[in-house]
Amino acid sequence: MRKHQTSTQVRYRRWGTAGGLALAMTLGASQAGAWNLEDAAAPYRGATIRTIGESLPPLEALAKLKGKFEKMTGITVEVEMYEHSEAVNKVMLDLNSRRGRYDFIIQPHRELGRFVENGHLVSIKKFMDDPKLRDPSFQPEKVLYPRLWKEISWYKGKMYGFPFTALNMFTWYRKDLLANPVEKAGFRARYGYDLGPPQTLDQYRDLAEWFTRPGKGFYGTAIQGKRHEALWYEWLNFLYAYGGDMMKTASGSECGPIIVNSPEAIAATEYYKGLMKFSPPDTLNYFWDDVMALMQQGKVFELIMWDDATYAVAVDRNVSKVVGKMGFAPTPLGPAKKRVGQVEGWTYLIPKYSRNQEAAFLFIQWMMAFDQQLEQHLNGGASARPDVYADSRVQALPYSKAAMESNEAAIAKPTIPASPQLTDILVRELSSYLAGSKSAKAALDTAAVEMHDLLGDCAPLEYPVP
Amino acid sequence: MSRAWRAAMLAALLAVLVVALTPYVWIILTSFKSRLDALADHPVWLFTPTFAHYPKVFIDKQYLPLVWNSALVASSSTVLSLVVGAPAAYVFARNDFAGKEDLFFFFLTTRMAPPISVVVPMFLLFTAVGLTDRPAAVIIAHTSFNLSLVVWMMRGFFADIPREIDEAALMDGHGRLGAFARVLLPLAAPGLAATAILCFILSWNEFLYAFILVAFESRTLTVGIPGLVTPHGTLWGQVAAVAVVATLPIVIFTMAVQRHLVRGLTFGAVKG
Amino acid sequence: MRAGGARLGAFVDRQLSVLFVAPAFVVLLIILVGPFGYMMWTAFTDLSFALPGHDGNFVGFANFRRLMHDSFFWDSFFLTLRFVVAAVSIEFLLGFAVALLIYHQVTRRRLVLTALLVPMMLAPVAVGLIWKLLLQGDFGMLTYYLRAAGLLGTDQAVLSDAPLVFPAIIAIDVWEWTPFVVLVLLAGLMSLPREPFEAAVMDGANRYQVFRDVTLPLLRPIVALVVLLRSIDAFKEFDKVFILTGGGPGTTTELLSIYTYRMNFKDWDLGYGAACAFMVYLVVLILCAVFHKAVFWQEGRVSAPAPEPVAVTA
Amino acid sequence: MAVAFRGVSKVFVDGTVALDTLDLGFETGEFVVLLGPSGSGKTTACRILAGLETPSAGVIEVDGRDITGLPPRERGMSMVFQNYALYAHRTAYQNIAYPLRVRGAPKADIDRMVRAMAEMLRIGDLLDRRPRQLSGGEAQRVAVARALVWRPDICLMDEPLSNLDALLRLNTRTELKRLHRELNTTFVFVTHDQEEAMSLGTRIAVLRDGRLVQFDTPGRIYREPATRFVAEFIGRPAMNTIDGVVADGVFHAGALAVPVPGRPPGPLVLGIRPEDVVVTGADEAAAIAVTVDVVERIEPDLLLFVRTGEVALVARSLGKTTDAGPGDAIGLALPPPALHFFDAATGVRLP
Repeated sequence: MRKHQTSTQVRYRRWGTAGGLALAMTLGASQAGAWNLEDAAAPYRGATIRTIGESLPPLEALAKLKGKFEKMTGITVEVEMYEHSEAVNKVMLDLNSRRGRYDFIIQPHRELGRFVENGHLVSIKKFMDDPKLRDPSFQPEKVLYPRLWKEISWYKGKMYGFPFTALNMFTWYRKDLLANPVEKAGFRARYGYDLGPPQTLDQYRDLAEWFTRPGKGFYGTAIQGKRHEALWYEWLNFLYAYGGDMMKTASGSECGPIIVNSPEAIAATEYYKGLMKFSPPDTLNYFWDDVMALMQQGKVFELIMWDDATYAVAVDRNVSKVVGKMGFAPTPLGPAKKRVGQVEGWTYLIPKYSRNQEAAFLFIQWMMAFDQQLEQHLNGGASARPDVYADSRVQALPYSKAAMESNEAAIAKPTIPASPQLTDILVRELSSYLAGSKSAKAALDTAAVEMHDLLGDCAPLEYPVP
Repeated sequence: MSRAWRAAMLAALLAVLVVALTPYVWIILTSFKSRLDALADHPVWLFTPTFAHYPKVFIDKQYLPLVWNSALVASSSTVLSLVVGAPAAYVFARNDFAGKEDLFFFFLTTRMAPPISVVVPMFLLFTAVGLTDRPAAVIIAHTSFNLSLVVWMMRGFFADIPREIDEAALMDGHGRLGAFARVLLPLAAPGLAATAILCFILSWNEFLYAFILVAFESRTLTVGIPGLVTPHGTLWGQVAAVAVVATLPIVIFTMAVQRHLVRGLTFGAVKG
Repeated sequence: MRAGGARLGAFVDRQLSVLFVAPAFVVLLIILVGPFGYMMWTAFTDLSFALPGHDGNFVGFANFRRLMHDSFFWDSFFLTLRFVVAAVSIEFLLGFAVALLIYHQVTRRRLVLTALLVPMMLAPVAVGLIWKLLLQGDFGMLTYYLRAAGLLGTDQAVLSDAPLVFPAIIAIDVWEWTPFVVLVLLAGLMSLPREPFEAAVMDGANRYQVFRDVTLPLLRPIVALVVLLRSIDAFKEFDKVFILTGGGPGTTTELLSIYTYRMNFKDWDLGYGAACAFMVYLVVLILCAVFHKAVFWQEGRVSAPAPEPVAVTA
Repeated sequence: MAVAFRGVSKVFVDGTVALDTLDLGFETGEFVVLLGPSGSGKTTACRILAGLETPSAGVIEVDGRDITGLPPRERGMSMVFQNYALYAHRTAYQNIAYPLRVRGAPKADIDRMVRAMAEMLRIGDLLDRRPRQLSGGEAQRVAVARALVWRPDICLMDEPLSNLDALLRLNTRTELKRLHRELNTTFVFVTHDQEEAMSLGTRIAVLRDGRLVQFDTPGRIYREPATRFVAEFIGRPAMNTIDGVVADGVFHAGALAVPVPGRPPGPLVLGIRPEDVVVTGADEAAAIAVTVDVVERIEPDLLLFVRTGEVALVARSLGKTTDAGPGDAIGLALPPPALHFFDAATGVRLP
């Protein structure tokens, strides 16, 4: 039987009585100033906590920062870095075998449903309520983007962690080309309006068309058309811009009517495929890695790309030819006429089977503090703290404004247990559509039916398939 | 054979070699290219080499221990497969017993099991007995698929050694075990070498079992490769560096026992 | 019967066959009855790591019924069959040709062979990445030369063009595994006795006839061996195709292994994944059993003289 | 050291009966030859003695001790194989030294014994070679050296000469005899060649269809073959055996009539060795008139293949000459003391 033990049960065992808890809370509230990490960590001195995450700059930054924490607390932190899906698979196996290798895990938030519904996680509320552990100066409800935190680290109204990265996608474009007078004149003549950053999807397409010059090996855009999650992520931007969604729900942890085959979704998908004309020939073999390389090589005008990849294009001269030439903006407005972004992120979580949950919590809490968040962000992270974006060093980054705007407009995506399966279905169908083997409607209808089969009654088809 | 015919054959062979080797040469070159050179839109054959990728991946990213892990796993599973498999192959070659062919076929079927489905149950069972995360887990897993190869190949080698050799060894004062270990095995050495290479290659390069069953600190080089494919770009230089280093031991090993490889595979060269 | 120390030795000698086969048998049995048996059991349950409440309850043949109507599974199935047949037959024909080339090109045989084996020595994961690099549509070296040679349109890229992808992964498999076929066939060629060839030449056979009537029949067991080994492995092909295409575009390269991978490692629908795997295993097993009985073992019997009668007729 | 087969049978898994209750015993120092055609069970008997096969029934005794269950290494026997079974990966020296090494002889002794044995077999200069560099005869000597170097009680040889050419075979035969005399080891020698058997054996065991037919010295086997089979198997050319019927003290076979006084009437097989047949003139009264078919002159031998009616005979005259040619009529005499008689049904020798 997999039932999740409530967090308080564990707590009682630790503190003995409910009275002890109440007392501790009172003390915590009244003596806020007295808390310090060294004392809080004293009981766990000598412990080793292990984590796992995707091999990316923010995790590398964490691995560099942890030394400070280790020195202060005497707790050793081990970090395992894997490729995206490897990191997920390792955790799935660890949790399902209940062996507790990892004391805390850093996982894509879409896995939350699987973890929570199968009872693998501990709600961090009990640590937050524990004055011995909780740093009173850490007020997540105040310092984090509330919506991002709720979507990335909460499930069905319970908190399970904090965002490790709050990722988003926005528009990348070559602002240097926009300033070129020849381009300006030509564009004006052809489209009847001034050349400028893409504000709407129509402009986005016009720009893509205008700058597509295969003879020179230069293309308007590049879509991430490989049969890979990247395709789905990219497509979501257009889906949202058209006012579509996968399901009609208020939050990711809910199940609701399936609207993935709505007219808006079909239109968005057709628009999306329309961009293929302005993409390099190999576009159906691209995922984030490849379009990134294209931009670095200066071979493409605009992309919709990840904020945490921006650094390597906009700042790092070792790998990018276009440093200083890049402009950034939120995704263009579509027929829905409202700013959209997507909630995506990796989140800190604490497995039930961890034997060092308290120490893990202390480390996570420490990592969420401003100094660490800033450091991590500057090293290629994507913090969920608005105050980090307000820092002057962050403001100096060319893409900070676009990232902030996108974060504020972020739309939740499913985190229910079946959500990775939903993704998989859509990736396959979208890929089939892009490859030309079926129409957008047929592909989305197939996806809708399969999603319904998977989710059952909680997800009726809003647009029935004959 | 006419001169033209000979030249044509030589040309064909050369073409085959070029096709076989060019991708590898390219990856060697890539391991010394800067990212901009690696991603240039014209193939770059001449460039200023950078030696940054090797230290970056093996020192900074600490991939060096992975070479040792790979070596440990591959050599242990090879030795284990041979130790367990060669005696069985000998019996299959020498003895007749009811159901022998069926048992032999049973040995082979284990190779047909799809690893993608076997690996999760294997993980759970190994976890239950506390084997997971230890190199032993993946060594056992690799042994399971190499064993059938050993039994299959070594049976042929033993069958080609005349039976009288066993008997001569018995008459010379060995027990059957001694005859096998001291006389038959040395005679089958070329076959053992050939089999060992194939086992080693398979184990060294294997990904799935090695990834699922082994802990981060003892993961093998092959498991480390996908970690270099990041949303921030595939680190081609580092991937290439790892690929080059990963093939080195195998190439060296193969060269070392090259002489035996073909001879060993000739299923009959040991007759003396 | 006799005193102590020798007793163990005597026991070892008497039970040698059992002692020799037992460890291998036990190891394989553990692997089979353990993980493999577990997998087979799973195929009859609803075990899922993703969905709550699917804790491995017995569901009878439900997974198999679902399988029967799963068009994606069957598409993958026939795609895999096509892949195996195409890849293995090309590897075999090409491998045979190259083996003959090397066989007749007497000098430096060893050097040539070692060089030729390089593709086989690379990890399949690395092979996938190398070919991704070569075939990349913008900066791929091979793409560049294919376009320069006019074999590929400037608006085309091998791995993005649905009709090209499947042949491409076959070609890459051929690149990777033909060396293995060459190696084994060359070994076979070198082990053949001279006499039948000389006899055939004396009988007036030309080169082609010698090949058809002598070489091929003599090599039959080895040919069978290499075809069988390659087929089994081709059926399990995963690493490089997954890295190269992920099964796409669409489902054009979704081999069974990739499909099963999705079931197991994306959906974590282990019960259904196990049913798929079980099906695959069954098919491979039947094919191999038929093949084994039909070709390989018959030959083995003939080439290895039955031992016991020999002793009688001395 | 007395060796005894007691009721030894061997039935193979496929049902072939290789040995059928073999009883055979011999003493130390003998040169015993197991002789028989293919399938007679001689090799099986040898291998059972060596311990390479387990009998299906019966026991092997050495000096009265049952050794049936002993592994080969504990039997004090060595063996020379038909194809020599040299270890291809070792030099001749290492091959010869091997049984000593396995048996834990001190290094110095090994070297001395190997060299002595190599000297005895005249292969002292071949010791560094590997088996593939040796000729058939040389390899054979190495195999023999390996079998004898550690002075086993019994040395078994399974058709060791059959892969050698004729001359080498003759030389090796003499060599083996010399070795046997010098070493005083018991030799058990398996062959299908009666000439080898006759020249080598102190005693010959003739086997047929898994049964022992006769076990005796070469002389007695030649002079008093126990059965018609032995009579025909031993001696070249083979003994003349004629199926006929006795009536009134005379043996009749077609046109042939031989007086056999005292023989009871009925079917009988009459045998006579070719050299016992006396050639006379055609006109002599007592002679049997025959026609010459073929004359073979293998100096100093002379073989006359003759016939009378349906009956064919071979006569062998040593050192004599004759003018007779094909088609000539000559006379033969069959001296009564030289006649052998066998039961027509069982083939057993009759007194």
